[in-house]
Amino acid sequence: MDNLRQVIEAFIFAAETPLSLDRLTTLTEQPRGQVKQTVESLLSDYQPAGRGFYLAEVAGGYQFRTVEGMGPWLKQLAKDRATRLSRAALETLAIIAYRQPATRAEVEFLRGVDSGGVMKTLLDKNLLRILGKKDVPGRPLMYGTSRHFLELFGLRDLKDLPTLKEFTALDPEMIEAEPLEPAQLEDKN
Amino acid sequence: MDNLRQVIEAFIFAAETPLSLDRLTTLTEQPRGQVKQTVESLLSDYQPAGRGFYLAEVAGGYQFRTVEGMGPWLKQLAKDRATRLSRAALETLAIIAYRQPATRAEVEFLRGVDSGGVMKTLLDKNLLRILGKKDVPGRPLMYGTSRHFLELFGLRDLKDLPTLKEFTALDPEMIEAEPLEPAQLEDKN
Amino acid sequence: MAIEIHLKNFTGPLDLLLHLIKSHEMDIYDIRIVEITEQYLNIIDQMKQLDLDIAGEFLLMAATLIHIKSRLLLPINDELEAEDEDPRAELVRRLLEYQRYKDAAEMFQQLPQLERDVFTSQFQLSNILDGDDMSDDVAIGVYQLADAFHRLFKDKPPEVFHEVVRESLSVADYVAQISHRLAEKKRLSFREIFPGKLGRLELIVTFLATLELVKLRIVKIDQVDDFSEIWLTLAVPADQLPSLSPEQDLLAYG
Repeated sequence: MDNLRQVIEAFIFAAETPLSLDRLTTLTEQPRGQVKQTVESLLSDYQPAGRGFYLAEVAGGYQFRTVEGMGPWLKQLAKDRATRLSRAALETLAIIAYRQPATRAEVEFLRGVDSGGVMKTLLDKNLLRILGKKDVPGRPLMYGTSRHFLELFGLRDLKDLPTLKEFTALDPEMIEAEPLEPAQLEDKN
Repeated sequence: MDNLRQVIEAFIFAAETPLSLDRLTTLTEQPRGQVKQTVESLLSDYQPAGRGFYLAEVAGGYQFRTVEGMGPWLKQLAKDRATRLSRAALETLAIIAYRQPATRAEVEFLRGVDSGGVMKTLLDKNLLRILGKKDVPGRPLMYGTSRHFLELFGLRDLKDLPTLKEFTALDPEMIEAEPLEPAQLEDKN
Repeated sequence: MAIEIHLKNFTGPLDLLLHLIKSHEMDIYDIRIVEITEQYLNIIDQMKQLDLDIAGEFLLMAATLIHIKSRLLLPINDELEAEDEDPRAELVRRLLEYQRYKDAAEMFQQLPQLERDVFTSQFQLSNILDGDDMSDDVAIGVYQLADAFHRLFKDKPPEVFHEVVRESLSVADYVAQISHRLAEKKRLSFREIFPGKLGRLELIVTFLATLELVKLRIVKIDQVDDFSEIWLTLAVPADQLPSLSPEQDLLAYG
């Protein structure tokens, strides 16, 4: 295809969500290698430095996004668009992001409070998804984070999550204190 | 402002509607002349030739748009949205998933609207399948979900669907709505 | 020392405890349990005096603290001591684990967030494509599916549903159903009265119900030309429907 670059640029620009290499390969009906090469050339052309927007790798795909630091300016445009998350919601999201698949009981044990309402809100905002049912008595639902979660925080994939800080105020004697395992948690409930 | 160009680029890119020179002047709080000059330089940088999108002058303002001739390609983006369904389709799918085998009349009664078209679409997408005819006057067709449905929603089997009880347990306020369990529903038919 | 504390500022009892430990400059690995329990109970008491609802979780933690305190105060039994771990250990583990996720939440808060710190193009594909309005499309997942089903029942009380299905051929039910649909849609064509593939009996009962509605002057029938569409409209205000609808036993057909 003569204008592969043009078509890929248009696809990424016009899509609502990040487009993966696979998706772009299907859409353009071109060899994957060629698509990859073109995307890479676009990536280097749309570097963030000095620009208002750039080509970002996010949620397993590619998407044009404004560069960081524009927030304070662009705030004027985005009145109600922002997803405001409460501290309780962020805490719940953090637990599920790092421990997925996680059950509601697990979240509640770790937070020490009923978390049903918060989880419902996160599900409504499409930040969580149901992963199925756990193979233990009672078959509780298992939750994980959604692709939209990655988009919201600009993460390429779950491996992109910053590692959890080891215990703050680290005490050499306490290093043996392992984080609680889901198996242990199950017993508590 | 050092990065006026960057800010204007970001504004035009992120705005929902075309931004006029006046609007940009207000937003950036910079002299109109300077804003104009910057926009013109952007216009010449984002010419349509060879690109997937360009900076267009529309409706008295500026907006990034895909170049002409991309329509046929972009149409695929609209069609092949594997992970999205219309609200009507999702509703219909939900009724059939939870109540299968379900007849068209049953779906229509619950939704309160004609659902023939939506059901046809779902059959075309291979999300529904016909289970046979119901042993009642008129022998209406009975519908159920397909194997592809399980794949799309990442379910091992139908038992993996959250029961409505689990679902409402998330949010105590929802309990009043008194949902029916699939098993209960079965008895009524 | 008077501390201005409102429970609502804390996401839960662990959050409150961490705050107390920090503000009293305690070592999390060596919590002064007597002091912290006292502080914690004071706060709960203050809230009670203000007649505020205190979530059960906060009370549960109070009980846990008292329990730990009592165990620490018990005379040490040498034989048991060897096996028993520090009564505070479990609480410390929970606090440490909770602290990690609290930190992670804080970190999330600082990540550049879409629509808050970074933005994507708002270009609308439907602007350049004819008749392809996709604004109605929703992301799908098991949750969305369950939610869609649940919403249907929230809008429509299940009782209505039972009655109609169990006695699927009662004229009274069809009368109610048709007038309900008319109240919603203002106007229905004669064909729309018969949705989908109805069985013969259902067709008959639906037709009888329609006649009944006309006889009761609840529904008006219009036709512009011979053989053109027949239109049904409600002849009474929708809010009067419940009082007008015939009782089951008033209808001879049953």
